[in-house]
Amino acid sequence: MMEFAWIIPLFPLLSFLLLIVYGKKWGSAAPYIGMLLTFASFIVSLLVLVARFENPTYKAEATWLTIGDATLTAGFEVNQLNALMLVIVSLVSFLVHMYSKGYMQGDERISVFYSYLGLFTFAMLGLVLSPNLLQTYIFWELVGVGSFLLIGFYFYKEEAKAAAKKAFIMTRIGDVALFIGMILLFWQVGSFEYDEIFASVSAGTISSEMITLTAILIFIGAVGKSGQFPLHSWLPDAMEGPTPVSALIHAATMVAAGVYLVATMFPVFAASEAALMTVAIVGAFTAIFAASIGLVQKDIKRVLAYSTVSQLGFMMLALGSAGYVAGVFHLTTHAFFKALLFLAAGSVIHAVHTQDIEKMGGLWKKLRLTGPLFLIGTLAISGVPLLSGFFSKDEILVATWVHGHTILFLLAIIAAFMTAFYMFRLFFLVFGGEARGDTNHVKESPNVMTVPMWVLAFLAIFAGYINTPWFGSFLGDWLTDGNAALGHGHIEGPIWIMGLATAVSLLGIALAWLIYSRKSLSRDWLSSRAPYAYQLVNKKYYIDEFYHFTVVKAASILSRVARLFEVIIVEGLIKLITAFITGLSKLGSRMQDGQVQTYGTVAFLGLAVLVIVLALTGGYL
Amino acid sequence: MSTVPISAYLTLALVLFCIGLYGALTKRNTVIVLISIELMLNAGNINLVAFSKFGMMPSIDGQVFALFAIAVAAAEVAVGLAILIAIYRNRKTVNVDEFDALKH
Amino acid sequence: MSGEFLIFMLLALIAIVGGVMMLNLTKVVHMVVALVFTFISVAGVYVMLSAEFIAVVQILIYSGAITIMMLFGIMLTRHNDNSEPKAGRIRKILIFLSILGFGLVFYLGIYNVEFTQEATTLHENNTEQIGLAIYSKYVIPFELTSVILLVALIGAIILAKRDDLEEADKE
Amino acid sequence: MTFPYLLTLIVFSPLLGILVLAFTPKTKESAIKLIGVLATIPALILTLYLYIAFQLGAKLSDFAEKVSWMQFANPEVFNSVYSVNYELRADGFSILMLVLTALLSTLAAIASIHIKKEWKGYFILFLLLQIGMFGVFAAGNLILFFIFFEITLIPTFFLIGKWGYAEKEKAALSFLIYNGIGSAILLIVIMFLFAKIGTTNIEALMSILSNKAILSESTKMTLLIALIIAFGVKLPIFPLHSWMVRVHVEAPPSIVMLHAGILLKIGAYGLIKFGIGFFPEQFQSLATWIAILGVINLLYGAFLALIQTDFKKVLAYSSISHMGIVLIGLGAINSAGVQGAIFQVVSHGLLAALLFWLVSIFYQRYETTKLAELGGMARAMPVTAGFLLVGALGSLGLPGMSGFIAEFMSFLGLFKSMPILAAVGCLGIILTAVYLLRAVLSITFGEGKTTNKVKDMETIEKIPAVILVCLIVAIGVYPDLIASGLTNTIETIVIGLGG
Repeated sequence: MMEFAWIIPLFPLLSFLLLIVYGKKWGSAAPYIGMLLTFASFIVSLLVLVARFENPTYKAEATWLTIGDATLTAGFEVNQLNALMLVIVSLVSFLVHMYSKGYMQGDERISVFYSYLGLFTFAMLGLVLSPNLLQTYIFWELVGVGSFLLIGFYFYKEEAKAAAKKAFIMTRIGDVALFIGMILLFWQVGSFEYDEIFASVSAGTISSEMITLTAILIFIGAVGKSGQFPLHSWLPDAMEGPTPVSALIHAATMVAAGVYLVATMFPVFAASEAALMTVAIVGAFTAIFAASIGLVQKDIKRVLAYSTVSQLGFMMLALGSAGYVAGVFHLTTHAFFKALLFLAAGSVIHAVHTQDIEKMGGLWKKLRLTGPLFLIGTLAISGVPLLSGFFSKDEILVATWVHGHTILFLLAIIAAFMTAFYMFRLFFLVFGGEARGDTNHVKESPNVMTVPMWVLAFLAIFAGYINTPWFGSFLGDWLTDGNAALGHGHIEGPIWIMGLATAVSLLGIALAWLIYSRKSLSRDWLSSRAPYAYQLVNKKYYIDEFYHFTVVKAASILSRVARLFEVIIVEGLIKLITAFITGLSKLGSRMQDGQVQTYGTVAFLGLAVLVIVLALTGGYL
Repeated sequence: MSTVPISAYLTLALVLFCIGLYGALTKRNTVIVLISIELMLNAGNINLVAFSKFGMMPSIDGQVFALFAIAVAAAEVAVGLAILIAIYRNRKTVNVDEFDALKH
Repeated sequence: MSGEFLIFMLLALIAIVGGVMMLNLTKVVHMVVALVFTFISVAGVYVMLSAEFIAVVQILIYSGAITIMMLFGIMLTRHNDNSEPKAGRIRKILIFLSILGFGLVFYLGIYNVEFTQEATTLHENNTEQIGLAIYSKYVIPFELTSVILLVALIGAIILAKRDDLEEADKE
Repeated sequence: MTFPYLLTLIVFSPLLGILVLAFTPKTKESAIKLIGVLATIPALILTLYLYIAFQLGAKLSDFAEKVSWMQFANPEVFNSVYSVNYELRADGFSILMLVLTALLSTLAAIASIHIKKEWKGYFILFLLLQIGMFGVFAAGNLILFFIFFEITLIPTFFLIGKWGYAEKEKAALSFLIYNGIGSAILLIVIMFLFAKIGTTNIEALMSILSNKAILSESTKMTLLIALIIAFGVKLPIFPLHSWMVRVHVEAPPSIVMLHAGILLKIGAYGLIKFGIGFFPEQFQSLATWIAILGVINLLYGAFLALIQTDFKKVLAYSSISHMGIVLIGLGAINSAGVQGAIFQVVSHGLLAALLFWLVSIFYQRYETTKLAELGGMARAMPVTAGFLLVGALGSLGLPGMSGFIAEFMSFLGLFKSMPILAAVGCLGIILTAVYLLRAVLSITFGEGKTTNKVKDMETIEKIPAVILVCLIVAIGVYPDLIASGLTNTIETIVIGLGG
C-alpha cells in the first residue's frame, strides 16, 4: 500500500484544479467534490498508516533537476512520523471540508473556497510526504500560499488584505532563514535527502558550529511558520480568514508544520546542544508570552489563536528538551482538540454573528450541542486529567524536567495555569451567565457541522490513550522504533509532575470560575491594580507597533534613500548624458546658420585641427 | 643660380594665402570676400610658378597651369560679381552675414 | 645678400603690406586699391621666377581687369555700410589662431625645402615656350578654358541682367 | 532529422508576414491583426521543431550554416584577407532563447489586439523586431550579432515612440541614447577583436582567446569590462537602468512583453556567451564584483519597487531586481549559478510577459495603472485578478513556478562561493514578496475603487495568459524539462571558468 502513498496529495490537487476551472459552473456541487476527494485521501492515508505498522520505511524518488554533478531528486517517503501526520492532516482536512459545507453555506464563492482548501491540503500532504529538505521547502511555501489565499478569502475587507499580506511576509522571513539553512546544509552534505544529512551529521563530517548555525536557521523557518516569538504576530491576525480555515490551517496543520519540521530534522538539532537550547527557550517563552496575551483578548478567535501560539510553544519546548515523542504527541492531540475548539467557535460565530465575547453569554442553553463540544475541547486543552491534552502536556513537562531545564519547567507550569484560566474564562463568558447580546434567533448549527465536531471531540478525549504512562507508550515506542537519535519512546519522570500539572490546571479553572461565573472576584480586580501591565498585555506587548517602528520604518527609509539616489544620481546621470548630447546637437544646429562664412570657418577649423594633429602625431615634421 | 631659395617664395605664398583666407572668412563685404579669394588663388599661382622653376622636374608646365588658373579666376570673378549684383538687387545688401539662404 | 634677394624682399614686403592693409582699411575702395599693390608685386615675383609672360598676364588680368571689375561691383552696390560684423570677436580670434597654426605647420613643412635642380632655360623665349606648350601638349585644356570663359561670360550677363519680365510682374 | 537552412528560415520567416502586410490596405484592422499573429506562427513551429530535434539528439553542427559574405584585404599583412561570413549556429542556450522568442512573439502579437492605431506600421515593425531578435540568438559571428542587435534597436525605438503612452517620445529617446551608447561600446570591442585576431566567429574566438596568449591580460580585462558595460546597459545593471524604467512605463504593453521578455535577455545572453565565453579567467577575477552588483541590483530594485505608486513602475523595478538574480548566478561562477542565471532569463521572460499582458488587460478597462486608483479588482474581474496573483506569486519565487527554480539555483551557486553576500542577497527574497504583494493586493483586494462595470477577460485574452502560466508552472514543477538541454552549454562555460 505504501508505494501508492504518492497518490494521497493528488486527490486534493485534483479537487483544486477541477474547482478552480469548473467551480463556477458546478456551483453548489463544489463542496461534495472537495469532500469526496479529501475523504479518498484520508482513506488512503489510513491504509498507509496501517501498512506502516507492519512494514519498514518506504522511500521512492526520481530525478528532478540536474545541477552540474549534483542530481536533485523528488519522491516520497513513508516513515512513522509522516504516516501519522498524513492521517491527522487528511482527517482534519476532511472534517473541515465537511464542516465548511454548513459554515460557508450561501457564499457565492464557495467553490473558490473549496479549491483553496484543496490546494492547501495538497500542499500540506505533500510537505508531510517529502523525503528531502528541498521538497519540504517547496511544499512549505505552497502551504504558506494556501494559508495566504484563505486568510485573504474575504478579499474586500481591508483587515483580511492586511492580514494575508502580513501572514505571507512574516512567514517568508522565516522561510528565507530556512532557505539559507537548507542551502548551507546542502554544500556541507552534498544532498538535500534527510537520510544523507542525518548520516553525515552522525558521521561527524560537519563542524559543530555549522550544525548549530544550520539548525538555528532551520528553526527560524519553523518559528515563522509556527508563529513562535518573535514572528508570532501574523497568526492572531490570520483569524480574519473563515473559521474553518483557522481550524484547519492555523490550529491543526500548517502551524504545526514548524514543529513537524523540527521533529523531522531532530537528529540535526540533537547534534547541537545550543540549537536544542534555543528551541527550548523560544518555545517556553512563546508558551507563556502568548498565554499571557490570551488572558485579555476579547475576540473568541483571537483567544484561540494565542492559545495556539502558546501550545505550539509547548511543542517546541518539548522538542528542545529532547522530548521528541512528547512534541509529536502533543502535536497530535493538539490538532484534534484545537480543531474542535475552532470548529465549535465557528459554530458559535455562525449562530450569533459576532466574534466579540463581550456580546455573547448564556449560550449554553441555546447551543445544546456546541456547548458541550466546546467544553470537551476546553477541558482537553486545559489539561484536565483523562483527556488527551492531559497526557501530552504531562509528557512535555516530564521531558523538560528530566532534561534539566528547571526555569523552563516553571515557565511551562505557569503557562499551563494560564491556559486553563483563559480557556475557562472564554468558556464562561461565551456559554455561562446571562445573554449580553441579542440571542433570540440563535440556532444550533446543522448536522453537517456538528458531526465533524463529534468526531474531533471523540479524538480529543481518547487520542491521549495511545501514549500514557499507565497503558503503555505505544506511540512513542513506534515513533522511535529503529532510530536511536530520536530518544526514548517514553521518558520516566517523577510522579509529582503529573500531580502538579493537574493541580495548576484545576486552579486555573477554579479561578476562572470564581471570576467569570460566580463573579465573587471582580473582573477588573487585577487590571485595575496593574493598569500598565494590563495595557501592555492588552496591546500584545506592542510587538506590532515595535515592528512598525523598526522594520517597516527602516524599510521605508531605505526605500526613500534609494529613491533619492535614483532621482539625484541615476536620473542625474541620464540628464548629464542627454544634456551632453543635446548640447552637442545645439552647437551643431547653431553652426547651420546658412552663412557661407560660418560654414567656411567650420570647414577650415576642421582642416586646421586635422593638419595640426597629423603634424604632431604623424611625424611629418 | 638663383640666390633666393624656393622656400622664400613658398613662404611668401603661404603668408598671402593666410591673409586671403582670413579676409575671406572674416570680411563682411562680399566684394572683399571675393577679392580675398583672388588673393588666395594668386598665392597658389606663385607656388605653381615657383615649382616650375625649382622642383623635381622643372619645366614650363607650371607656368601653363598658372595661366589656366588665372583664366579660371577671371571667369570666377565675372560670375561671382554677376551673382553679387543679382543678390543685391533682391536683398539690397552686400553683407555676407545677411545671406542665409542656405539655411532654408 | 645679393641684389636679387634684396628685390625679392622688397616685393614680398609690398605684397604683404598690401594684403595687411586690405585687412585693416575700412573703406572698400581702399581695400581693393591696396590689393593692387599686392598683385603688382606678385607680378614682380613672377619676373624673378623667369615667368615674364605670366607677370604680364598678372598685371593685365589682376591689376587691370579684375580690380576694375571689383570697383564696378562696388560702385553698383551700396558699400557705405561699414558697421562691424555681428559675428563676434571670438570667431575672429578662433579663425586667427587656427590660421596661425595652419600657417605654422606649413611653414615648418616648407622651411627646409630645397631642390637641387633648377630650370635655367625658362626665361629664354618664355612666351614662345608657353605658346608651344599650350598649342601642343595642353591644347584640349586650353580649348576647355575658352569654353569656361564663354560660359562665364554668358552666365554673368544673364545673372546680372535685370529681369524685365519679373520686374514687370512686380510692378 | 534536420534540414538545411533551418536557422535561416527561422530568422527570416517574419519577412513573409512583412511582405503580405505591405500589400494589405492600411484600414483593414482585423485583417492586419490576423496577419500579424499568423506571421509569427511559422517561426514558432520551426523553433519548436528545432527544439524537439535538439532534444531528440540532433547534432548542433547540423544546424550551423555558413555562406561567404564579404572579404577585404588586411592592410597590415600582405596577402591576408579578412572575411566576414554569413554564418548561423545554435547551441542549447540559444535554441532555448529562440523558442522563447518565437513563443513570446506570438503571444505579444496576440496581445497587440489592444493597439489602437496604425496597425500596419506597427506589425511591420513588430515583425522586423522579431527578425532582429532571432538573428541575435542565431548569429554565428560577432558582426552578424551586432547587425541583428542594431535591428532590434530601431524598430523598438519606433514602437515605443509611436505607440506608447503619454511620455513615449522621451522614453524612446532615452532608450535609443542608452542603447546606442551600449552598442557603440560593443562595436568597438567587436572591431578591436576583429582587427587583432582576424575573425569574429564566436567559436573560433572562444578557442583562440582561451588558448593563445594573444592579448595581454589588461587588454582582455578592459575588453571584458567594456562588454559588461555594453550588455549591462541592456540587462540593465545598476546604475544604467533608468531608461528601462521609462520604457516599461511608457511603451505599449505588448512591446514591453517582448522587451522585458527577450530584449533585456540579450544582455544576459551576451554576458554569458561573450563575457564568460571569451574571457573566462578575467570574468572569474571580476566575479565578486559581479555578484555584488547583482545583490545591489536585487536590493535596489526591490527597495524602489516598494514605494512606487504606479504598477508599471513596480514591475519595472522588479525587473531590475530580478536581473540582479541573473548577475548573482553569473557571479557565483559555478554550474548551479550559471544554470540559475539562465533559468532566471527564461523564467523572468515568461513572468514579465504574463504580468505586462495583465497590465494591458486592465489598463484597457480602467485606463489607469496607479495603485491608488485601483482596488478590489478581484470582485469585478476575478479571472484577471487570479492571473495577476499567480503572476505575482511566480515572480516572488513561489516554489512550483519557474521563478523559484531560478532563484534557488542562483543562490545555491552563490552560497557556495560567497555565503555572506548570498545571505545579504536573501533579504531581497523577502523584499520581493513585500513589494509584489503590496502592489498586487492593493489592486486586486480591498474595497472596489473603480465603479464602472467592466467585463472580465475575453477568451482571446485568456490564451496568452493560460499558455504562459502553464509554461511557468511546467518549468517550476519539472525543471529538467529545459535543464537537460542546457547541460552541454553550461559544461562548456563552467569548464572555461576552470571549475
